[in-house]
Amino acid sequence: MDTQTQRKYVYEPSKTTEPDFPSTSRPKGSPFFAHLITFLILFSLWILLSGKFDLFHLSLGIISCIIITLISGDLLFPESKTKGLIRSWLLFLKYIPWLLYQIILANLHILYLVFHPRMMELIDPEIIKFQSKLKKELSLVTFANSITLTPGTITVYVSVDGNFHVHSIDKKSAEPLPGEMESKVARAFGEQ
Amino acid sequence: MSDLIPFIVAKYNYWIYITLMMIGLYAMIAKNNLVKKIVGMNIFQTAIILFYVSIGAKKGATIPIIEHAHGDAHGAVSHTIEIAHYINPLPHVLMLTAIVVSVATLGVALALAIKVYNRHKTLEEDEIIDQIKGI
Amino acid sequence: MHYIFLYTGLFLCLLMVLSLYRAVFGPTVLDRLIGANAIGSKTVVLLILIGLIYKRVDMFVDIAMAYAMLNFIAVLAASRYFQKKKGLL
Amino acid sequence: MSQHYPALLVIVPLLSAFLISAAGWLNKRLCFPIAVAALSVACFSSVLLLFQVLDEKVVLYKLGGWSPPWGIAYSVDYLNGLVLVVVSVVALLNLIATQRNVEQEFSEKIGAFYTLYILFVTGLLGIVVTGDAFNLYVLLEIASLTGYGLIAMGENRAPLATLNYLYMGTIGASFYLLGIGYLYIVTGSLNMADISAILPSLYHSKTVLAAFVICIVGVWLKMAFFPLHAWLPNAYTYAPSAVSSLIAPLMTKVIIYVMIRLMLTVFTPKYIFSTLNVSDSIVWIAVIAIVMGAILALGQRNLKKMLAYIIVAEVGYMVGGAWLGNRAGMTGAILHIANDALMTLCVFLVVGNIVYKVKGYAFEDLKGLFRKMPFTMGAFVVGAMSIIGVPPTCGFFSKWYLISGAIQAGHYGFMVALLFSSLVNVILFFRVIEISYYEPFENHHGQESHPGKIAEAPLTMLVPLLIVAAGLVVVGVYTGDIVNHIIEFAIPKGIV
Amino acid sequence: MIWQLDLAILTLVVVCAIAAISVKDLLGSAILFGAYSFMMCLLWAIMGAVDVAFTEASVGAGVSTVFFVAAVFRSTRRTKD
Amino acid sequence: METITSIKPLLAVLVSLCVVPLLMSSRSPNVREAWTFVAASAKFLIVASMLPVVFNGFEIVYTVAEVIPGVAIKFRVDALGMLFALVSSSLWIVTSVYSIGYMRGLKEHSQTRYFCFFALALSATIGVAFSANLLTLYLFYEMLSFATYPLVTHHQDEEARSSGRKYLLYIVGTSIGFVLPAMLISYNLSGTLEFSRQGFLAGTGSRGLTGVLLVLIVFGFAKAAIMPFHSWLPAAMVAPTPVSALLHAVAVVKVGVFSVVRVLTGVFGINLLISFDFGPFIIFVASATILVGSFIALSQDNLKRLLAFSTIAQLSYIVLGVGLLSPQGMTGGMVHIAMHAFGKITLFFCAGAIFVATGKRNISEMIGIGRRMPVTMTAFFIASLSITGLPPCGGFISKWYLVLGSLQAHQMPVLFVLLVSSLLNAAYFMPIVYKAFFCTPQEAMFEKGVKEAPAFCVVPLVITALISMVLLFYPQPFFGLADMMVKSITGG
Amino acid sequence: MRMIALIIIVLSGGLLLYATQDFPQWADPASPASLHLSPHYIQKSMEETSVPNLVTAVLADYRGFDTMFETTVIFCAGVACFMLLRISRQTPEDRYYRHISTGVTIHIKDGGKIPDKSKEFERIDTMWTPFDLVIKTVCRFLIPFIQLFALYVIAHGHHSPGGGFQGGVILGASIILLAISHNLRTATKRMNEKLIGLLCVTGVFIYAGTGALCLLIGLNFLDYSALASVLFLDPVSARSFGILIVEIGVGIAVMATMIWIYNNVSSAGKYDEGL
Amino acid sequence: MDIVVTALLVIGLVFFTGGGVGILRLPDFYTRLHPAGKLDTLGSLMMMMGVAVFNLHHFTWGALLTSLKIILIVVFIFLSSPTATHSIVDAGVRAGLVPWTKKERRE
Repeated sequence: MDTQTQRKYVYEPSKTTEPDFPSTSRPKGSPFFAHLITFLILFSLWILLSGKFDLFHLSLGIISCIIITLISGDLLFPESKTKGLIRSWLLFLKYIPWLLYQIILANLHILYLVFHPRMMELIDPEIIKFQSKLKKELSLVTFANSITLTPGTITVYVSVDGNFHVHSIDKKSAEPLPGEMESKVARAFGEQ
Repeated sequence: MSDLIPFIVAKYNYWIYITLMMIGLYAMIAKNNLVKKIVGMNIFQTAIILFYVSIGAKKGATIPIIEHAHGDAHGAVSHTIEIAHYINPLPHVLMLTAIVVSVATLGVALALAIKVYNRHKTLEEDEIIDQIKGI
Repeated sequence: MHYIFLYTGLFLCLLMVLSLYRAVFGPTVLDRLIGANAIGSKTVVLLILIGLIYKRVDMFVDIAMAYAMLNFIAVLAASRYFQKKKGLL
Repeated sequence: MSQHYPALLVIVPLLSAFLISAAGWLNKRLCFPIAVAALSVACFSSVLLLFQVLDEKVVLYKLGGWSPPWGIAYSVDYLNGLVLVVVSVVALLNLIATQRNVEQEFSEKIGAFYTLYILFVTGLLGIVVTGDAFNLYVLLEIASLTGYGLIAMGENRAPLATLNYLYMGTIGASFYLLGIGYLYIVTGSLNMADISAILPSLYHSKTVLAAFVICIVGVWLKMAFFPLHAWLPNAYTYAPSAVSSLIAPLMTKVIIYVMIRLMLTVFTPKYIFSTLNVSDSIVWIAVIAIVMGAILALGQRNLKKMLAYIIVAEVGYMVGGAWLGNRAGMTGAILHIANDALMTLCVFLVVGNIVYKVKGYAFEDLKGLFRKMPFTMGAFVVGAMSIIGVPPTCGFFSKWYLISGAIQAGHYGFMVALLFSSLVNVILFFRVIEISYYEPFENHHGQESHPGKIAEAPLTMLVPLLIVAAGLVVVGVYTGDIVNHIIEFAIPKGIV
Repeated sequence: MIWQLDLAILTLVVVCAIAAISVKDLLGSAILFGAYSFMMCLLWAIMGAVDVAFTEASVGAGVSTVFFVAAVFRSTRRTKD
Repeated sequence: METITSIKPLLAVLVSLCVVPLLMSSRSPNVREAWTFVAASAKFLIVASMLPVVFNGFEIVYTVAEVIPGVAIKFRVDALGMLFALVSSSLWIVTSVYSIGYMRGLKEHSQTRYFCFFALALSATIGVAFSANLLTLYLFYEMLSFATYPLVTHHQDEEARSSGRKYLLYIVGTSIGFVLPAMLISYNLSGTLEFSRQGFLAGTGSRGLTGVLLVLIVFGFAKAAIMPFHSWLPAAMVAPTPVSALLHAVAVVKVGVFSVVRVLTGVFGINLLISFDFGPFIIFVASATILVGSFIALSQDNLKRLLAFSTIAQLSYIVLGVGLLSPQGMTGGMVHIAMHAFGKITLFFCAGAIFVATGKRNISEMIGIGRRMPVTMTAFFIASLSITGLPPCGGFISKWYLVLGSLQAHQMPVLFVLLVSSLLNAAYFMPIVYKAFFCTPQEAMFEKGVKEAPAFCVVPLVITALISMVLLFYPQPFFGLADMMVKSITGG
Repeated sequence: MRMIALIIIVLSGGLLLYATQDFPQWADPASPASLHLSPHYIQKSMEETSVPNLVTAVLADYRGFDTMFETTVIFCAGVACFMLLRISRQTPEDRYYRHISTGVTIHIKDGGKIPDKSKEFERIDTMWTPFDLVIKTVCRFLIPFIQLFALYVIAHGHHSPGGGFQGGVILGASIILLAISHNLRTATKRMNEKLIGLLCVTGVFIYAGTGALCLLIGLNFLDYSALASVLFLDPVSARSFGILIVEIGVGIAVMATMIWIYNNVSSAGKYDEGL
Repeated sequence: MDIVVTALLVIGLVFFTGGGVGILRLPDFYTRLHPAGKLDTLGSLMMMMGVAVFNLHHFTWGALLTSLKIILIVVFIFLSSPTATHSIVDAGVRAGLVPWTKKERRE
């Protein structure tokens, strides 16, 4: 890289509000139901991991799950909102196959790029910025990770209010953003 | 050629462990940076662990966890256990301990390095010695 | 089948060399980090393959899982460095 | 309960270290009493254990109920019975004597300090008592890690010195581990007695030779034997006084015990002295160690550093004595472990008292101390006498055996080196004594000074010091009993 | 034991070790050390030492690299050699 | 010879050791001095109570602890030890009294320390006297070296520092460098260190090795001030005079000589020395020291230094006596321990008394002092006669026996040496006495105000002067003890 | 220095290479190491301890004493790091606070203080950076699962690789992950220093205490079969159970120590804001 | 069955190869992250799937659980890999690495 033409990419984290996790994570409403769900999720995971169904190991599992629920249950469901949880999950599951498909496409694209003899001419990296309509933290994160997984794009920066910076490897990858994916994510998290 | 491979295989682990160990030792003696020395120290220790684990390896044996252990409460195993079927567990046990020791040493060494840095604002040994002599 | 796994593993080792090249000669630290991360992801697969070769996959899955988790932590820690300390050097 | 002494010796301090650590978070005042109680129990059981050994020759304790080659066993014979008593007594005395220093220097982290202290002692006791080669490594690491933590709390250059110590110590311990691995690869065993039983058929194996060399070099690194001593002086000098008076007497001595244990029990004396033909050259290295230690000590202008170099020389004494290959030399080496522990404790406790009162230990800080702290300096003189080797202090007798061994082995170089080092010690110590005797007291560190007044250290520091000083003479007078009833049996019959 | 893999990984390990001590940047050294311990973990898995491999995986990847980075974070990355 | 086990020797050693804590704790000088006096008397009484036993031909033995197989810390009271112990313990009483006067008269500092170490030094001296083997002897020898260091350097000034350094270097250096290896080698040769009548080295080593050991031992006990290891002695004269008196005329130097004698007789044995023909060597060394020491003494102006060189010369008489290897020579040498002690201590006392009274140290400043301090100078005169070896003083006896011994041994050069040295003695003592008494009033350097030193100073020196006169007529018990000893070692 | 190092490594490497000549072949089933002690372990441990994982059986039972000290080593390291780095006395220094809803940073000099538990203000330091949304959220989800996995590893040490140490490290790593993805204060609020210290002790104490309990019951130290009389089990199961208890102790101790070391190292003892 | 497994493995290997080559060939840090982040993830997915399928060869409940565990690992990788990629790229931006672009090169 030529030092004379080197220009620093200036990065300015926005000064706007970012709800901080520990101070906002105080549970509102009854935490019991949230804890129960946490416990059930964890316990199912335990069974999956353990593969032993005798009383001893199950009781160990119950104890472990209770411990985890107590010490870090609030990490899983900071808002203690449990309404509509199952529905949103189902929606999310619907989103996954599409995502996988996109991922495979993306990978084939990258694979093509990588093995192309004149790769340097094909690629044209740039950083694009756009504003997302998504509001929820979770959907933003899902969107960001989806972007990272799919065609030639990596989320560089995402702020709470949906300000995205995305690095794309070529023009073709950058075009569809935010596009279809955003709406799919929004649908999965019930924002539309 | 057909003789060479068994010959190499028979001792390759030991040669490599010596190489690694010497790399670590060289770093510990010759490197000037304190954290580099700590890296060297860890390489040195892993080399020894490699040596021990190589001792334990056994041709045609599987990992030292009893298969199909249908032992009842009294621990009586329903079928006899072939010695040749399981890898020698003892070196593994020893090396678990050694790994733990190396982590503990690493923690203390890094704490010390930070302490040195806080005092001298550098991690280069010669610069620190110059500072000490200068005062 | 045994040999397929073995040669797959060997091929993965070969691929590791590529990542290792980046990790060793990467011009910046972050390139090294990419290399290390890539080695890590190959390692997870290799562990499972070794399990298959030993015919004891159930024992190796745990290791692979722990590996996946902790590799993630290490990468996060290394990149977190740059969030707090500005500048590449 | 009597069959559990070997375990209690280690377990009681270990458990109490945890209690102290908890007390450090809950109620700091409990730390010291628990520590004293724990070490008293350890002391008590070590003495009882020694008596048990005198009756039964070897006390074997199977940990976990597994018999030796498979499980870990503690085996206490005459050799470690003696060293155990020394370690626990020295640790206890130092604990009491340095209480004030610790309060002065570590008021914030007293819990952590005593935890590390007791764990250090636990590690040493464990090293001495264990009969398993790998267990020894783990305990060695405990002693080393706690040692690093303790030493690094000293002033200015301590962290750097400790870091160097850590590098060297780790190399040493790893070498030891590697040597044990080499033994394991040819014998398949980790129990010391078991290894030595298997070894005779392997005397000419290259692996055993390498194992021996690696083990010994590792142990030498840890004990700061001459060419490998570079870490020791700084580490001991910059350590806090309460720590240097613990580590200086015990660490190197226990490692020398390990060396002797390796020589006598693991690699049998026959292998060491007959099959290998290296004892002569090692004694020559010891000669160089002694001479260099003495000469380097001459160049120091700082009491602690001078003492540290003297320790380097003393290590040469013991290694040389052990490698002379005859009974007298070995007796001298073993006896010197006990004696050197006591006399080093004595002089380092004096340094502790001086630091407590004067806040310094450079030669300039010592001016006029005879007038200011007559009892402390009196004890210093006794310690100095012992290090010089003046009868009836114990240092003389171990030197006697060492020189006697040198003469019997026809190794006059070693004899000359010992005498030379004695003479240099005279110069070293009398230089210190002159400074503190002739020069008027000067106020260096901004304290109230009353030049004429006696300002002794508090009684809790003084009494243990005087006990140690008296102990030097008492042990000296009873050397004959120690040798006849303990050390005589500690050395295998094979060594003539 | 799987000697083919063993040979391959052993060779890589040496490269990694040499790189880790010769990189002129402590953070890079820490990262390479992490990679080194990945390979060590593999090596032990290859030799059938599952528990050791597990320990190395958890320690090498999760803890010691993090410690290294933390220490470098609290001191400096600069190194002359 | 029969032996009796008794704790008395140990008591004799310990009595002054026990008094040290008492001394340290007592604040008032009176109490302190009283304790010193009590201890001194007790010690003398204990020693004296053993005298009849020894005269009856018994040996008193007491073993404290066996420190090394075959070697114990052990006391044995035989004739030679008794002789030496008697001299030193009796002189401690006198010196204590004198110290009181001297120290108080000069208002010295740190008197507590002074008396403590004095007591320690005496313990060590008695210990040397009663030691039954070389190890015990060495132990107390070293103890004495270190106990006297604070006494030598009592003034804590630059001069004291340098001479203290010299003192230690010579004494400790030789004992560690020479005696210790010699002791170890002989232990390894013979397996024992016990003094025996024939010498335990007899028949164990070659002539060369024995010769090396002999050299190591003769020069190793540097307290005996045999040249060339003598120069600590003049340097040590910076000490307060009672110290010089007791320690450098009696305890320290005599311990050195005593050790040499003890080793020559008890370790090597007379027969061995004769058969290997080592006598001439000892005689040569001793004679050289005598002559050179006397010549140097001639040129001294400082009185104490003069006395120091005189001591160097006189000590070698004792070695010479033993080196003659003839019974009468040996008797003479041993008796000389006592005779010289009484004479020399008087001289030192006198020098101290002069210093207390006038503050003068140099001979050239003492002209006419006899007029002002007649008692002191009379005593000085008597003592100098004794040292020169003239009647009516005790010194005559020892010198007479030396002459007889040299005749017996057919060593004519020794006669010559003795003659010359006597002349020299007279040459350096007599002018002092002459100038002190016989000078014109114009030459006299003292005002009327100068008088005798305090009674605490004068009485002891009078006593010792009288004793040294009495010894000519009643040389018992010293002569008897020496005789017994010689008979026992020569098997006569 | 470089020359010396080269000489040393050539010498020692030469020695080691020389010694390899006499080594048994790699992975030789007939090597002494595989024939002397290990057959007993392989054949007997299942019936003596009823633990299929031989490594766990040997680690926690046959050589349980080693493992106890191994845990102690970790504990030592924790205490040593604490001792070395912790700066306990907080001098009144500049403090930075951040108003959470507006993001305004307040700098307070000379010891002025806003309570740490304020709802509106949050204490930060000069190195503060805003949380990365993606990392934060993903880690929040992952941590409970990592912890569960860790506990699974501890609990299943008998049957599959793993055990107290590995589980403890992973458990510790999960808290470290929390500290990395959020900040150190978040982690220390969840698990404060005193709790860590006490957990550390508790873990080791469980181990050594189990051993001591065996001794008090009347058998040798760490002889878990003594627990049979307390737990109403047969000796073999008691051994298995004892191993589990011990593993839990190891897990707790290792977890706490790892967090402790990380906290101290990453904040250089100030406990303000870590990596 | 074996064919499916082999195919999955080979496809995974192809992706991995792409990742490796991409890491080597691409010009700068940001672009290298694309293959590293994506191809490796998909490669592991494929290979893990292959292994999971192979594991069900001899169907037992235990084998099923193992396969599920393998899939759990895949899920985990899918969660963590983009996050790791994101954090690395974020680090690169904060460290001030200039992204390589074609325009700059032409100028």
